[in-house]
Amino acid sequence: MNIENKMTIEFESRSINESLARTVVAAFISPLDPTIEELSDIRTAVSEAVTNSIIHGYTDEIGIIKMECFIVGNELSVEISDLGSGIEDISRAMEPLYTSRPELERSGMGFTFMEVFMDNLEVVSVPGVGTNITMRKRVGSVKEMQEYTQEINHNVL
Amino acid sequence: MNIENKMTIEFESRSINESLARTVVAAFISPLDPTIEELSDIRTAVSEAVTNSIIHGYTDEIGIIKMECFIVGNELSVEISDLGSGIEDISRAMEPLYTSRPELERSGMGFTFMEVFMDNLEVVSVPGVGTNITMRKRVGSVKEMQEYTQEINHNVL
Amino acid sequence: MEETKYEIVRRVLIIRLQKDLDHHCAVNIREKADKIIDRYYIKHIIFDFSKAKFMDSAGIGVIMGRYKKIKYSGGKVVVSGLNKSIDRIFNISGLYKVIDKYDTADICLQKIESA
Amino acid sequence: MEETKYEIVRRVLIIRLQKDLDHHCAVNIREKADKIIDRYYIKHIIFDFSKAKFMDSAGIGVIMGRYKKIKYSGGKVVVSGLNKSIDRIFNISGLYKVIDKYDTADICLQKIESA
Ligand SMILES: Nc1ncnc2c1ncn2[C@@H]1O[C@H](COP(=O)(O)OP(=O)(O)O)[C@@H](O)[C@H]1O
Ligand SMILES: Nc1ncnc2c1ncn2[C@@H]1O[C@H](COP(=O)(O)OP(=O)(O)O)[C@@H](O)[C@H]1O
Repeated sequence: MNIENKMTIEFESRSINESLARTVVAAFISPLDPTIEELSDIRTAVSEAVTNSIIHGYTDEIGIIKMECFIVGNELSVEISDLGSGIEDISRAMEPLYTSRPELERSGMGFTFMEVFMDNLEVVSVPGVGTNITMRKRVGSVKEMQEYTQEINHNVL
Repeated sequence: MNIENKMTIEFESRSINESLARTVVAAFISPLDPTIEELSDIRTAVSEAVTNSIIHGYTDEIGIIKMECFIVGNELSVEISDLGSGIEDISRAMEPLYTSRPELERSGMGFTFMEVFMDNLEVVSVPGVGTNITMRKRVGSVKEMQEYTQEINHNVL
Repeated sequence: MEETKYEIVRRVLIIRLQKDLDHHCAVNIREKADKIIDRYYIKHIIFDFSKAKFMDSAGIGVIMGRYKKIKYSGGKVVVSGLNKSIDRIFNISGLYKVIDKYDTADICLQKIESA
Repeated sequence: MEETKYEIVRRVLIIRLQKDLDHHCAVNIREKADKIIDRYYIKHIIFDFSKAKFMDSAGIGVIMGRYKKIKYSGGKVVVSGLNKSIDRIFNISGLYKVIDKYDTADICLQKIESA
């Protein structure tokens, strides 16, 4: 597989755009022929990052959220950024179950899901400036692995 | 209905991104609850404009196509632009069946479809600089009309 | 767009989720559900996911929030119809420690009422 | 992603379109179809849209292109299974002036072979 593609979308920090972001990333990776599980992993991780920009980054104001997607070979990389409040203490923010907004029934599982569902997660944030989340995931890798395993089995038998 | 929203997407002029653009605009207008026909009209018009930027605007090179979408009330406006070759003679280009690339089996119906399927079409193009297509369409208007007609009927009876 | 459906059977509230349970929908569901819970003296809640395709961590908040609201009066939250992805979210987040899952909303109702 | 399917019945080529017939797919279909037409002495072509959801003006090009290719040898292009949107594209573009439409690919085949 030798696909290359890139796109950038900017949208307002309205909760209605959470599903827009998921749909866009799903459409963007469809040439990679992802499994249902990979699609769901990526949609969830993107949903978490975008929701965070809306709730935590911009709180009550409408700001612009930017999502940049790249495909190189069979790897997707997604960068989601806001020019919102930023994060004071990134390592505390990334702890499972930590949330600064329990009154909104946030579960504190957003970063955990991004980590679990993607191969790689990087968080850059400056208080008062904004937050930038970069996530990477190889897509279609499960299928490749299966083919590889089948090959090995074949070789052994 | 009092919805407001906006987004901008930029993507490479690869034919695989024609379906991406259609999916994005469809997802963006879903809060307006469009009819199947309205959805199909808008998807077609967007597909024509994006394909034109790929084939005619950038020909053999990879350039960036920008699509900006706005919802104000129940009106969608979409702006699709490229920094490609531009159009020498816009009125000739907009004639039904005119195409500069018959060798690619282009039918010359792109602009006709944009005009027929949208309420409003504006073309701005400068040779050597690029092309900007703005299309507008009221979404959900058919339903409103039906309700309105029903009301009238009701009043008459 | 399909709206979440609310059904009351005796003192059980069945919430039938449609399509996506994300932060956008969570805000509405939370408000609507809490009104119904207070008004109709709801004891137990069933979240039926058979028409739902997607849930993220906002869904955990909605479910845990309702769980906390009714557990003091001995109520239960049970769920049904989860697809693979949503089931995985439940597993990872540990929701199954306090919430039981059955195949259908009907079975949930039976289990609750026979308990 | 589903690929377009090509089936040859006697000297009729049935092209079963999947999902979208846009410029992206048109390029592949044109190439593949023309190879098959030349190689298997295809006389007639059926475009079956029963699995297709979308077509834009690039589809007109593909269909007219194949029509021009086979009409000199007395061949016909017929289509089946169009949804409302695609039917509208056919109407507006005037394709029905030279192309007949039937409900299914099977009926197309009967009509062609009994003509
Ligand atoms: N884009 C952001 N801008 C500002 N703060 C953020 C952002 N994303 C995350 N945070 C902070 O990190 C915390 C943990 O995030 P997360 O794990 O997603 O849990 P939750 O969203 O449920 O609170 C949030 O409660 C918030 O304080
Ligand atoms: N984005 C663009 N950049 C340059 N030329 C364009 C662009 N869009 C349209 N054109 C010109 O206008 C003509 C008519 O366009 P259209 O009606 O869509 O028909 P077709 O795409 O089938 O040629 C094209 O053949 C091309 O010469």
